[in-house]
Amino acid sequence: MSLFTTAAYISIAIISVSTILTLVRFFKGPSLPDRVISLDVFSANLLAVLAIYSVLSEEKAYLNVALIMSLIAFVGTMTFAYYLVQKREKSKNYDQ
Amino acid sequence: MNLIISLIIGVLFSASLFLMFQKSFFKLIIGVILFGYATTFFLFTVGGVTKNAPPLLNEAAIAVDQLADPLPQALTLTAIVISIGVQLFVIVLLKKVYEEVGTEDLDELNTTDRIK
Amino acid sequence: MKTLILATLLRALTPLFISFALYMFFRGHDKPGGGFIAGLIASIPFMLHAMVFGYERTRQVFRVKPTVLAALGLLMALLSGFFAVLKGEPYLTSAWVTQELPLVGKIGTPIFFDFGVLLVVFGVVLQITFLLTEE
Amino acid sequence: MTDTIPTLLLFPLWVLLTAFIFCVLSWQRAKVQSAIAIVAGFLYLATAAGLFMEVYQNGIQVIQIGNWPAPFGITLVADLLAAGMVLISAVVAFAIILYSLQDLSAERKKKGFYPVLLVMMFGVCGSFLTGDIFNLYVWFEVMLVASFVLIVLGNSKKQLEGAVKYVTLSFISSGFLLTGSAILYKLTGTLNMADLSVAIAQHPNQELITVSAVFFLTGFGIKAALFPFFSWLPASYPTPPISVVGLMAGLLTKVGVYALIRFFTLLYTHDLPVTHSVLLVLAGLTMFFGVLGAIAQRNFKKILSFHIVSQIGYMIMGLALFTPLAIAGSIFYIIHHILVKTNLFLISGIVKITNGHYALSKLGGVYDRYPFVTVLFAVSAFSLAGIPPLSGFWGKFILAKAGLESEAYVIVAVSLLVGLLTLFSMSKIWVSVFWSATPESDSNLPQLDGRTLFRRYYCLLLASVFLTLCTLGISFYPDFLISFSEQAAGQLLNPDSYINAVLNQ
Amino acid sequence: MVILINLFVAVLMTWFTQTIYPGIPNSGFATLLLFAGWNALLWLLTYFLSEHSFHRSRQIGSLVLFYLKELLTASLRVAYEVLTPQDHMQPAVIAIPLEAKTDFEITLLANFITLTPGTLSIDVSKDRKILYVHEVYVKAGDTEKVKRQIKEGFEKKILKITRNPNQI
Amino acid sequence: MTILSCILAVILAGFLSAFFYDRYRNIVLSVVSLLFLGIIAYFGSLAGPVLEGATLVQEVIWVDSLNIQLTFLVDGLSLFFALLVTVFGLLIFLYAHRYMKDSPQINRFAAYLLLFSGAMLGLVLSANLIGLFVFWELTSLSSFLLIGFNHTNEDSRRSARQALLITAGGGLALMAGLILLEIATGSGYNLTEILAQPEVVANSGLQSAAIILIALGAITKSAQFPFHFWLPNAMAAPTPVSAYLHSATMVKAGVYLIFRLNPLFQEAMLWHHLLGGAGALTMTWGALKAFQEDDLKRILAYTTLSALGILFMMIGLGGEAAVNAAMVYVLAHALYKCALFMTAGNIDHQTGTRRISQLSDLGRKMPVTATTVALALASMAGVLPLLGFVGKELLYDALYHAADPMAMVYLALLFLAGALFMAVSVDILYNAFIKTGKLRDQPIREGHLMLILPPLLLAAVSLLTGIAPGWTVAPLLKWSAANIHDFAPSMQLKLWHGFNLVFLLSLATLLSGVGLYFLRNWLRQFQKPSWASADFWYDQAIAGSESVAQFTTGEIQNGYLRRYIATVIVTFSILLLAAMAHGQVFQSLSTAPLLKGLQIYELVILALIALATGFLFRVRSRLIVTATFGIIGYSIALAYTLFSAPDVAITQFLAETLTLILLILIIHRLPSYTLKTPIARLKYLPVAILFGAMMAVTAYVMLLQEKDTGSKAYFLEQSIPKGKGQNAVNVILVDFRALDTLGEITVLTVTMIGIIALLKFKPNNKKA
Amino acid sequence: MINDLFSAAFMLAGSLFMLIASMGMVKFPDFYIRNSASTKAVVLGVLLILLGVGIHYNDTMIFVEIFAILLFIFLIAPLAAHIVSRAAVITEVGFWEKTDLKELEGYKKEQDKEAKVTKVE
Ligand code: NA
Ligand code: NA
Repeated sequence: MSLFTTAAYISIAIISVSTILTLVRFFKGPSLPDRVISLDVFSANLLAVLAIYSVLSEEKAYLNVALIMSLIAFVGTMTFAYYLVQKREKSKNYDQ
Repeated sequence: MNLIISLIIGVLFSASLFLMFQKSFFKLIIGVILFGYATTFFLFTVGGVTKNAPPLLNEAAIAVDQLADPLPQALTLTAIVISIGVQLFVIVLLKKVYEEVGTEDLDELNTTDRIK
Repeated sequence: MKTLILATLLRALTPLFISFALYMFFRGHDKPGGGFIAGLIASIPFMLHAMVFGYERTRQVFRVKPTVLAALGLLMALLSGFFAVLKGEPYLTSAWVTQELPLVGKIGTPIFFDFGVLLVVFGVVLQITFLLTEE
Repeated sequence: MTDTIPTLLLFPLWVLLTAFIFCVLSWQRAKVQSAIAIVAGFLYLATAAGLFMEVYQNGIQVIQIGNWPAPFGITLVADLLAAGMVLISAVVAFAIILYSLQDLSAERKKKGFYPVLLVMMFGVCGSFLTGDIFNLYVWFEVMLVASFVLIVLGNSKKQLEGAVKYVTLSFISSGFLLTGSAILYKLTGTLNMADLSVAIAQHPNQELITVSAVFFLTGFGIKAALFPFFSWLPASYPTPPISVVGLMAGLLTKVGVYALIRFFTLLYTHDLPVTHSVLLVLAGLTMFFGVLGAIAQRNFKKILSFHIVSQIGYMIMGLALFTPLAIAGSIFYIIHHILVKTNLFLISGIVKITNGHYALSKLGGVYDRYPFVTVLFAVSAFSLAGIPPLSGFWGKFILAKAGLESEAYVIVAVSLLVGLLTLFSMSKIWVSVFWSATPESDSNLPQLDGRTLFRRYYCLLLASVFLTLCTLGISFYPDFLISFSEQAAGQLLNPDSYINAVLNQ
Repeated sequence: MVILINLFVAVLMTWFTQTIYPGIPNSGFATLLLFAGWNALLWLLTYFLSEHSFHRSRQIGSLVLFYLKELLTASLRVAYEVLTPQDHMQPAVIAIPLEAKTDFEITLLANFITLTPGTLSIDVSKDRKILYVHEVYVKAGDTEKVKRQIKEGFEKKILKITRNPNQI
Repeated sequence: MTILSCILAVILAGFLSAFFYDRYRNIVLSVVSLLFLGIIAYFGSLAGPVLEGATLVQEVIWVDSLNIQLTFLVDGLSLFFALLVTVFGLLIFLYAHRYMKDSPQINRFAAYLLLFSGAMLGLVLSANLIGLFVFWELTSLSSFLLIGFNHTNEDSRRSARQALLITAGGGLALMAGLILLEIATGSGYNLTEILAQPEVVANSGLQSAAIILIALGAITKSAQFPFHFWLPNAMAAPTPVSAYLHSATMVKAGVYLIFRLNPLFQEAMLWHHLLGGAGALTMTWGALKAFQEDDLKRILAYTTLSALGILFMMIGLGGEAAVNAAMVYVLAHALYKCALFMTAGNIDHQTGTRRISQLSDLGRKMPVTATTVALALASMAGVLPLLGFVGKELLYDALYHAADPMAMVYLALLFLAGALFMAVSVDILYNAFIKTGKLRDQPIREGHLMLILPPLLLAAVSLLTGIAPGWTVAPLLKWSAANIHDFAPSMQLKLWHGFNLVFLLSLATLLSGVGLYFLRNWLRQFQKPSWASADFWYDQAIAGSESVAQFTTGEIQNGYLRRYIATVIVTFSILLLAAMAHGQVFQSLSTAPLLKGLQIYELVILALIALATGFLFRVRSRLIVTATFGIIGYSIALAYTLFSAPDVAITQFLAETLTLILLILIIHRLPSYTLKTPIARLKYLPVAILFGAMMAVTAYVMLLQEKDTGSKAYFLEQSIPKGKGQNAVNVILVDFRALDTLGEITVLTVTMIGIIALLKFKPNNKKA
Repeated sequence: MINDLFSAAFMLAGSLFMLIASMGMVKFPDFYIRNSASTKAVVLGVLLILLGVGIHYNDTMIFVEIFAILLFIFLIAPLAAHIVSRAAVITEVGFWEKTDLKELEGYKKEQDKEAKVTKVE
């Protein structure tokens, strides 16, 4: 195993730990926005894993997957935010 | 690899069924969707899984047996898209059931097939 | 959901998403990508638009009925196979233009077929989102 | 490649999909869609008949889609069974389209009844014609998703409730089909049915083939409403309007049965004592518990729904017995049942118009007021119950003969007992809907006399008459259908012709 | 606009050069260098066509560099915060009065603020005069200092780009 | 062809009546009468050759593929029954024309009656077992329609359904029996051929089953014990129906069948015991019940039971003499019973009641009827010189001379039944006709000529044939009987055999009957308890099967989706386990290397999925469930990437996101969580785990298999040259398997329509 | 070789920033701090890793793609953070107790007014 590969493996290990930590925040919450941003960070972690994995396996195609990931995760986040605002507006209208 | 794949498949199927057995319609739907994921994953892996060799060819011909079998991938793709169709429908069905029946308690959705 | 920042950025993002979708579409035959993926990516900015501005505004911007797009896509996919039938070959036999076009690449009936897929996905996703963001 | 491409195979599919697309393009315009549907229904019938004649005269028709040679591309095959099923489905679809012209509200027509119906037929037709197991899954999904839409179209509380069960169990069944296909592909490296048939026979691990059979048995078993997988059917079929339920009741489960027949004659013949014994047991239980359900019910549509389950048992019985006569019996039974069951539902709809109900206790007086409707019902009902010489009798007779020849006395006894119980529950309908006096009617119910019924709902009656005439045809002149069934069964039991047609084209 | 044309022409020039001279490697850094070179050349040319565009491009470059510096230092501060046990944070929500007027200016400003670790723009007021920002390190409750830093830093640089230099 | 035409013509006449009878009554009547006369004439013309021992066969090709043809056979037996059906049919039609004239549904009545006539004609003439069966069931069906003719009456409906279920149930047994005969002989259901090979049947091993099944058919059809109860209930039918179907013809179908098949089975003890036992019991029981009844029609129904029992008993006894006697008795019974039913109908018609206790003085008020009744009753009781007497003499004679040890028992029972017949006759004649009572001052008179003439005619024939049996009926009956026992004709018919023991027995029967009549009050007090009636048990069986059905269905179809899912899953898992155990798949697992090729990313993905799944069980909020589900979906997408499927991974990412978006868009419309249940319900957890385990094991087993790579190589090699693409997956999607993709986008489009329909449908209350 | 060295360094640095961000996610006391601090460290992490990858491949198209990814990320990441934090403020997700909220009052008033207006409409 070359130095480079070792570094890549270490990076993956680091990101794996990071992913788990992100999930800890996700599970703990407490608020929904917390979970949303941890999901955001989670997808960034996935992106990183994909990018490094692409290097490790010498397969550029995986970078495309990462590219799409970056776009897609954002849409999810947006929708969650949309949910929060809508929910809020609805409940405000109910309150009064 | 085989062990892990089997375990993932097992966990996904168990989880999906477990969700379907809950009282909440919402969880049923998540269970249904997970069931779809589990089956497509099963299709993909059992159909023929290879690591580090996506079926992308270059002009510089690679030895064919080095690459993954493209067919299970194509089938999985088709299956995912079809499942998506069903999933979207089911999700909207959830909304409609809630509006019309006024509950998401599966235990209350038991009238149509009782003897009356 | 209307915020100044979001609205402004969305305007900038829309052409980016669409050109990216076309990029994914045309390279799909050689690299990961293709009709389904491209269709979904292309629909993202409009989905966001509907969420941000509400269905009414989006409908004003987006004149074509998504159902029509979907139906036309299906029709395109269906018809792409007929070229072969006219030539006396089995349905859906592919035919390619021998010359490659710049930027776009090879042109053949499978590309039209895939574009049908794109249109269907695009139309379907938009229609569903529009319905759900409609109050 | 051969000189002439049997493009005839694709005509029904093209007609249906094109009609679907144009219906979607004329969204919200009920009249235009109705017109498209009726034209498409007719063209479908015509092309299906053309295909049938072609297959009947010139043997198995095969087309390799995209000109890719057989085990690699997708192959469409029309053998006698497939062509027959396409034709009968076209007959039923045509009747249903006719019926729906007056049965359905404008709102339902506007919200996609016709396109969805057409696309469902597209799926049904494709399921019959495909020669590729994954492609079969795709066709099944087309059909199923369309049927989901048809089941909920109208959004009534009951429809939605029924749909929940229908959709969930159907989705699970599709899962089994997918996983089963994956296993078969893994074991044999092919998806083409003909190629699979060869590969399975030569496979070293026959026990794993049996394992894959369990997946398909369950998957198709759910779709065919076999015991104990049938619960979705009585839960959902009584809920949508008649135009929908008639079509589904007639056709959809039969597509599952068709697939079972295809798989368990072409592919899974490696371990008959095991696989087909399981089928036989399930067939008996299906018959029995289905008819018990029918006896328990007190609602017109629900009784009819449970009868479907029961009758599926007969079709599987023939398959399980696995003799030429038995399989011919199954095929005959399927075709008979499609006609009769659809018609019964159509008539229940007409009765609903006259009385406003489906509950037996609130129905009555049809015998006196609408003798013509009574005759229509009698033909189908007594046929279903197996009264000779109506078509149901021939089905039961052939199966009983086949069963006795194979010395499967228990299943024959069960089938005869179930026949009696079917008559029992059918006569319950007859007695309470037709013979008993007109109950105190709802004040808001239109008081129709027979003439007005005819004038106002002639399409409904025409559809029913059309199916009744078909039933009478195969009742009094069963020879054509039986000899067709025997030939089809012959093809199924000697798959060499099928395999050669697909692989050596 | 000019910048976009500039970029596009640079792409074409790069492609041309590589096709005409096969000796020039057409991958990776080589291409990038070639592209940068053509870009720089074209940029210098714009000086003669439009001085304004020339300066704007320069200002964009300086904004990017400034941002990257901010990104790095702020990230290091976050790292320090995470890795040390005691916390030095004194968060506050700050209402920054805006000089930026157009949608584009405001958005750009808000985004740059958000992209910098430790700060986060929450919303713009209805009358587009105030930008609400969440700032993690407000030393001794001195919100005015933070406001000044932002206005001096990002806002000024952005406005330089978007507006005619003689307006400022 | 001619015979088939006759049958079809009768049925066609039924259709004509259904449409035109009410408007053109006399025309239809004439047409039908002429038709019947023509048919009678045709059969009469066939009598010539038949009486010389010839048989006539006609065949029409029908279901060639099953080797079932419409074959018809005219020999003595079938000719006799065909004449019976047509002659009586004509008389009944004339009678009914008048009797039913005020019925609003006379069209249907006529149609059913003619349908029945046609079917019955077909039944007795069929020489193909399946043809016979088809007509057999048609008679059951038309009987059902006729019994339920007064369909608004609850009783009629019940009786009709009862008759249908019992006769059709027996019919199913009969069908199985007939198929067994075909399997044993392989003669294309051809009656003549089958009858010619009794030893083949006997040696086939199927004989006993065939006998039981066929006897079951005959017993139910002819209302023999223990299926006798439907016949008295069938009296709910209008009188012409009772006269025709339930005395003279349809109930004789069972008799005809056992007559027909007697040559085949006459060597089998089972055949004799079964029929003889059922017959003797029914005979005795019917006679006893008849004596206890008050309603004229029910009395006649019970005596019919009894008479049918006699016929069964005689076949049970077997032998030439018994068969001869039975054959004569068939005719005698048909004549007198039909006449009696018609007169009972007339009495009902004219007085409004059929109860003997309500009737009186009819002898003076309805003299013709009285004469008819007297003659017919005399025949029934076996009084000299009526045909009934001749028949009874022959019965006694056959029993007395029989070698069968059971014969003496039969004889004793027959004596009892005969005495009871006499008692009943005396009862009717005295109480309704001679005695003076309530009806004395009522203005009662004879009915229309068309009502009184047919029964009178039949009674007269009873007398005529009684006086001169040898000239009138013997020539035909002897051939009929010969066909039954397959011997040369041997019947010798005389009115008077001299003063022998049999005549004394006859005489004693009559005297005992008179004696019994005087004991009637005492005898009638013995009413059987309700549980002893078969009718009671029929009701119990119906109610029982309904409640069993409801219980079972309630359990199976209990409305809970999870139960359905669990059923499917458990069944599947059991089948899979069985398949694996059967194929010894588990053994091969023990040697497989478990951890080969394990990599860290795979573990990470497994951990992610497992963690998220575990968390899924612990949350209630929909939104958190959704987000967690998102994590699972993205992890799976990651897995696809790691396993070399970038296209699939991208699609999975997109699909997951789309699902998330939709879920969120939906959730925010729903009110906040409403269920107040424990977060997770664990009841079905074992099922979930079982299923997961089964799928995991399956996957593991399959992953160990080596794959045939034929198609893989093809796709990869052809992708660039023929598919013009480097991405083999995409080439498969848009070219190799484009049809799949076409289906896939169709599914998407339909989904779209479905969602529009779900969200946009505005239900219209009027036409929901 | 020198490429690999740079590439490895970039990737390692990027992963470390991502790890730090995740640790921050766990450690920081309230949503707003987590959002303003961690998500941005993630951006830096991704930037570094992608650069590392780009250097490794040394391919023009890959650089272009990476440039596209970064462009998207730089456009999208702040947007997402902004949207979510705005939603958090609106739904009244709590601030850390040490946060100075004086200047937020104006915003809250504005929001309440808007809700009322919506209702009247
Ligand atoms: Na693709
Ligand atoms: Na092709």
